[in-house]
Amino acid sequence: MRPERFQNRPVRWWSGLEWPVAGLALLLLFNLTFTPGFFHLELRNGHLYGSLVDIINRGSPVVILGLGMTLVIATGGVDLSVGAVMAIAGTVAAQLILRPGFSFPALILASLAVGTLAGCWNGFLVTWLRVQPLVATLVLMVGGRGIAQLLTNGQQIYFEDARLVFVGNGHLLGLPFPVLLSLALLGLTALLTRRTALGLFIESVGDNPRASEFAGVSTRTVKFVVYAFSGFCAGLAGLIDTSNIKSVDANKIGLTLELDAILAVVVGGTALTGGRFSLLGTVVGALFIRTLTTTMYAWNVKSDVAPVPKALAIIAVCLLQSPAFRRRLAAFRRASPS
Amino acid sequence: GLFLASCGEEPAKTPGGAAAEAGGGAKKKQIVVGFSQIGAESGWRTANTESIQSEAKKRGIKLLFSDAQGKQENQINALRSFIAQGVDVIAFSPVIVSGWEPVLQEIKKAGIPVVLTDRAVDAKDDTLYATFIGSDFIEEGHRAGEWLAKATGGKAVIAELVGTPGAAPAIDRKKGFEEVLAKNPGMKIIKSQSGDFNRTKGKEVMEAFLKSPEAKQITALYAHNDDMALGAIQAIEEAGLKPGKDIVVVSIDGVRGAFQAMADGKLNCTVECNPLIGPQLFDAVEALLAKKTLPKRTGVMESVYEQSQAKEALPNRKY
Amino acid sequence: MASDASAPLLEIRGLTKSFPGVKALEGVDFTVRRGEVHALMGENGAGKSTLIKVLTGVYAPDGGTFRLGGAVIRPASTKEAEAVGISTVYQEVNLIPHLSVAENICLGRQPTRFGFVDWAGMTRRAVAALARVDLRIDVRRPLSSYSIAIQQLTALARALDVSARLLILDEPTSSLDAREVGELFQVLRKLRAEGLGIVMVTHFLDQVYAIADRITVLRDGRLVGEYETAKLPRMELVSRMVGRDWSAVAAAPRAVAGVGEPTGEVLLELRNFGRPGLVGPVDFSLRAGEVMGLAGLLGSGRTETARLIFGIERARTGEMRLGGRPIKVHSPRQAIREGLAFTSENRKLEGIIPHLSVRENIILALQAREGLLRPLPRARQLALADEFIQLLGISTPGPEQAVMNLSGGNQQKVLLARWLALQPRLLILDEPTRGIDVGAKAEIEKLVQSLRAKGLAILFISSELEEVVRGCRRVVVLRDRVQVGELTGPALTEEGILQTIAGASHAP
Amino acid sequence: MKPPRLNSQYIPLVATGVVLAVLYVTGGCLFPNFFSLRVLVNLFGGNAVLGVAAIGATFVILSGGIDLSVGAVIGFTSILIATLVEEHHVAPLLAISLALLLGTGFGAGMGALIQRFELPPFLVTLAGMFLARGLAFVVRPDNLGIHHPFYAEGINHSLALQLDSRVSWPFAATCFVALFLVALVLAHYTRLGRNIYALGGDETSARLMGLPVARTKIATYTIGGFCSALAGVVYTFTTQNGDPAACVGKELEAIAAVVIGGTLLSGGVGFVAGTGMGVLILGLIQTLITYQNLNSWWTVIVVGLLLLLFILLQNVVSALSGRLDNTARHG
Ligand SMILES: Nc1ncnc2c1ncn2[C@@H]1O[C@H](COP(=O)(O)OP(=O)(O)OP(=O)(O)O)[C@@H](O)[C@H]1O
Ligand SMILES: Nc1ncnc2c1ncn2[C@@H]1O[C@H](COP(=O)(O)OP(=O)(O)OP(=O)(O)O)[C@@H](O)[C@H]1O
Ligand SMILES: [Mg+2]
Ligand SMILES: [Mg+2]
Repeated sequence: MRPERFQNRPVRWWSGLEWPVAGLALLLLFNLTFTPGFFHLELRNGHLYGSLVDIINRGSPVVILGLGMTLVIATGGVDLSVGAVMAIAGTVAAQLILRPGFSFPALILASLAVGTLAGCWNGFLVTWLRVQPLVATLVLMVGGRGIAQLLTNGQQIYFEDARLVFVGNGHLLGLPFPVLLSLALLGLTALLTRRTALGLFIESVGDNPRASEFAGVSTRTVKFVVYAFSGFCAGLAGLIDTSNIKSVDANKIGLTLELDAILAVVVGGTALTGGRFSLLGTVVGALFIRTLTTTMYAWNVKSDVAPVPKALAIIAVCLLQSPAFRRRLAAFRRASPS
Repeated sequence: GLFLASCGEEPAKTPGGAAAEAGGGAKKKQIVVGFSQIGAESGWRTANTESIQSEAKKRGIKLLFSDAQGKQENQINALRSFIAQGVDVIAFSPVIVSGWEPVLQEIKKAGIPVVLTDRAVDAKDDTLYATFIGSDFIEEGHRAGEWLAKATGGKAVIAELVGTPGAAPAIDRKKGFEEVLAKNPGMKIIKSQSGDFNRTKGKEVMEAFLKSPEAKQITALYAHNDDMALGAIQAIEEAGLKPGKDIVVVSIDGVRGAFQAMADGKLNCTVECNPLIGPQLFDAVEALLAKKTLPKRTGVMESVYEQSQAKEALPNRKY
Repeated sequence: MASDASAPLLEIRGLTKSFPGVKALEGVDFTVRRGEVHALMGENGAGKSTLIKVLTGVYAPDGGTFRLGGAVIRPASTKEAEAVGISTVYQEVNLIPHLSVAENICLGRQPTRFGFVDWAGMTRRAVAALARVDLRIDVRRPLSSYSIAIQQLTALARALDVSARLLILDEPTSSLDAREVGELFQVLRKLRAEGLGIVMVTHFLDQVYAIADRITVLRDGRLVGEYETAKLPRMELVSRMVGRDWSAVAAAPRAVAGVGEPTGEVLLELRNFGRPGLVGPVDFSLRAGEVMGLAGLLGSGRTETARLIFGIERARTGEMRLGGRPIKVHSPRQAIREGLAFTSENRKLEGIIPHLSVRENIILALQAREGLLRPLPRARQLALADEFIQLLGISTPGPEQAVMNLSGGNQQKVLLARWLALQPRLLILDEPTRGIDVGAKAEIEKLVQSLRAKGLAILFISSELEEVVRGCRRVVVLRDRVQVGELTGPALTEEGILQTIAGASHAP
Repeated sequence: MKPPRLNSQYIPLVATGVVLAVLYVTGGCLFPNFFSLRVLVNLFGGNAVLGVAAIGATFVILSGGIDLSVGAVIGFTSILIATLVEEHHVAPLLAISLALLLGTGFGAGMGALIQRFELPPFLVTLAGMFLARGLAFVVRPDNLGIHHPFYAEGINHSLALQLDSRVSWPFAATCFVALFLVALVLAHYTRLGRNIYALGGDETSARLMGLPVARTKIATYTIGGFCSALAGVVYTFTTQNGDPAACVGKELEAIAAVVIGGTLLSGGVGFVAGTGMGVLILGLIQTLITYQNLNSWWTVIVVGLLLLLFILLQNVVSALSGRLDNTARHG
């Protein structure tokens, strides 16, 4: 057969990004025209201040969770436990900071380690015990908050330690620190997946686990690593959220954030069935979801009905991305003039 | 019928007597109470649970405690299993106000008296329960409103952080507060949004308020609970304003964090909502078993705290 | 032919279909008559499967018309195609593995009683349907508990279970052995006599000449011509298919025959090797620079033997030595590190990574061996991909095309490339030529020989005895999951193998 | 072939049954009056909402999909019925029919999106969950008791079966059992049911086999939507109440019940009967925990661990049965 045109273009980091970006742009355009002051930026106390900053700042935990979630989803799994893991990691940090004489770096390491450990537990269930990911992570989602409460004995903990408060509230180079953290994590993840063979292995395992196994890819290791990494991300997000409100409340922190993270991944163009993934897509997806929320605050949409526009926007973006939808649209356009 | 409250030091013996009177011949029978709690969703709730559990232990009452994790279905199932276990009294804090008639009727059929705590139920037939012990959320809203009216001389542009949509405290605290506003034309709410009773959302929503074009007008903040107020205070600080001065902050609950914030001058007032109802609850239980009739409604000891009282009260706060 | 020329059963005119980047079919005409077996031939990627899928409503055509029995049809789904009397068995087995054999045969048209599925009736009907293809198995067991061959026969039984006018078989014999092919043809002849039109896609020339009445040849998505089998010599057919003079390609096969004793050292030794309940014991050894065949009927345990060696399944008895060293292989990963390579017979499930590109599929095993932290530089990846696309003649728009968009045969070549890129010591090929066209088959045979010449040890599993005899110096024969003989030298003929399989005490 | 052996596919189902029995007997040995009629009735009555929802989820999961909108649809249905009956004085039966119709249509809509535009079910039903929950709050932001005589007397007295002087079998439990029986027939004795299995087994193959894939897929989500709405109706029966925030997270419980019942989340394998037992197992676990008087955070941890234990047990049993199967075939 003679190819009509050569598809010799490798999959680049930006491919598939056009639709999520279009969705985000559309939303921003809406705000530009209808929401006064949405794009207003100013320098207050030496750092940037405005709705846009809020979006990237408050979006950081979702970006961070989303990066871990992207890899998990790319292997054909899902991690429902991230919200609960945030609670555990946050609790550990808050408890340690109140303990006099505990060194701060050790504290950070400890809470990240706890998150990673929780991820390892998920990975253990999924790989060694072959529990389906949805169920395996459901276990920790259900039980995780219980563990966090066990640690705090059900109490809320408040703290004022400047170093810990900085993690979620500080500014560097005029930007909120969480934003810098999520950028750093994006860089790290990209490096980890694209500068090593991990990305290839993740995609192949997600696409066809048996064939990958036969080709010598250790599917267990790959899956274990992504769950552990997702746990690490959840730990980091938990740290940020805890620090952000200078307290930990095991019941509320990260509640339903796992859904936002999954949405971010999907809106970003990574298929839930596994295989190809896009990190930048996830970032765009997270920003999209966050912009939506901020828009609704700005419009004073009551939070109980806020899910309605959110649902509609998500369906719209996913329709735009769906090849089937575009096919049908094209067919419709072709049919209508005649 | 609350005479037992005065027994202070030696509560453990008296109830034994009361139970013995009630049970006639069965002298050694331990009182068994089934209590279904809403959940452990906040520090306030934990303090509430803790108060009930420790009081039961103190009085030698066997407490069957069940946690509904915020779900009415779970709570109904728990109540049913209390019937099956044949407890002497059933007490519970209903998750929501309506939807209790069928199960309360079952309990009534089984001849077990019911004590409601913390939240009331909406039942046409008020013989379905013996008494309700708890705060009056509307009254709390009133008090917050009245304090604010007094503090600002009846002139305030208010941002409101509402509780979880549909929850009784959120509905009633809004209602009580608005009743006060109706009497004070100088006070109006210009921003109102749910912060879901938690700090993160409280902070987030306040951030959004402060970025709206009307932000400059806001002079006061009314939060349906302390957690949201504490989150919002951070947002106010980050916007370069002084909470407690540029924006007057009033909230409800009276948790320790709120007292700390008042001591720091960032929060102006908190209306107490007292979770420590254990003693009152078991007084009522014992009275019921002694076949005494109770008033349908028993209030809880509560007050309003301002900055001036904060430093002094702080060390005594249990929750 | 002449008898029934008046009214063709199926008439396709000007069929066109393209995929992103590929014109799969361009203005193809195709005619099938009543009571004939019509072979559809062409190289890998010529468009045979696509033609069938368009005809049966799986893909929508870009242009062209279909007439069935004179009436214009435009099936939009397999169901609609079936309703007008077109029944199909697709190239890859397309059934539901978890459901029982009976359900797989009757799904969508179960016998019902008062509107409810009649399970007993269904079992009876399935048994009857399978009897038509001479298969007697427990139809209540899940399909997945049976071999690919049985699954394919089940698919055929399903296709025959409706009153079809036109039966389409896309490579129905690729996983059948000689006896089963014979039986299948028996069935087909009977159906032909009943007036059915039968379209058969196959790469086996013998089979074409054994059963087909007419042949249509496609090349590069275009029609080359329609011929009567009797009037088209084999060489002619092959030249039409490959579009060049056949003699150049045909030179390959016999080249193997004259090879002498392999001089390499013994690489693989199996002693009493097996796993009770699965396969074995088997005993044989394989030298570097030698091609050894593994022959037997379907289900005789050839695939299992290969899987034991490669560590997919763990051996329980006996020992395996590699390069003189005793070794226990417990995973494919380890096997690869030891220099082993294995192409599975199940391309769809165990071979391709469908959404990844040709390049990524080719380098995957190599990268896995190199490890996580030593990614192959992009230039090296591309060089490898280009090299193998060239070497194996993989027909693809480029190295970045997703493998799932390649035709079946080209996917097989990509898999071969994956393993060759490893430069293994021992290469296990399980049905490497299944679904590959003559030209490519010859290429692969040639390649096997050149790899052998470079000192590779090759274990060659194939259901085509001719191929085994032609390419191997020694053949181990399995029957009922145990080794029953080993043939070399003059004894190594198709007849010899068949006799050993049949149980004549001819083998040492 | 000759002697009818236990088909390996049924082994997970048997395992589920064994665990159910063990749990029940354990409870009886540990606690007095656990074997009472009341506990048994409570088990069915108290889990009727979950049961109805889980049966819907079974079909969706069998088809290889997932439905996250269950809890939200229950909330929407209940508040819709309550508002219609109490505030607009619509006849209860009419309100219930309307709610069922809306829920079924909602399911069909999601199915159509999933099918026609090839969107992932996880995503569409997640959006469905947001939508239904939001709409529930639009209908009415707070809960509302239903005091109509149809509920107060009809459902709770006339339609309940008096078993003895103190215990009666609630109508909600009757709904659960009836739906269960219908679902059994639907899954195993209708073409639609078998097509759902085929769809979950391998969609491409199902299409090539000429099965009506599109119709089946939409039908599956329609069944799911109907069951969710019916669960909402049953919810109003058990509580005489409508609540827009009702049953948050019920979908996860339903999925857990389905999985415990031996249905594979990947689709194509499973049993309605297993789901029925899974629901009872979840109910028993909850009852046992209440009886055991555990602290709240322990409750969630224990539920998590039990869920895990259960899945593992099933994996072990299936693995063992698989081996059994192999030896049976070859040996
Ligand atoms: N879904 C698809 N998307 C893109 N390209 C496709 C698709 N299906 C087939 N093709 C391309 O169309 C061409 C014809 O493929 P087809 O499967 O019809 O070949 P074939 O004749 O059946 O070959 P084989 O003998 O190898 O099975 C090939 O180049 C293939 O890559
Ligand atoms: N006649 C049969 N009845 C039941 N199961 C069978 C039968 N033949 C094969 N199997 C099963 O099919 C599986 C695959 O065996 P397979 O037929 O692939 O072996 P093989 O010797 O490699 O044959 P081939 O490679 O030609 O397919 C085995 O697990 C076996 O249990
Ligand atoms: Mg083909
Ligand atoms: Mg084989």
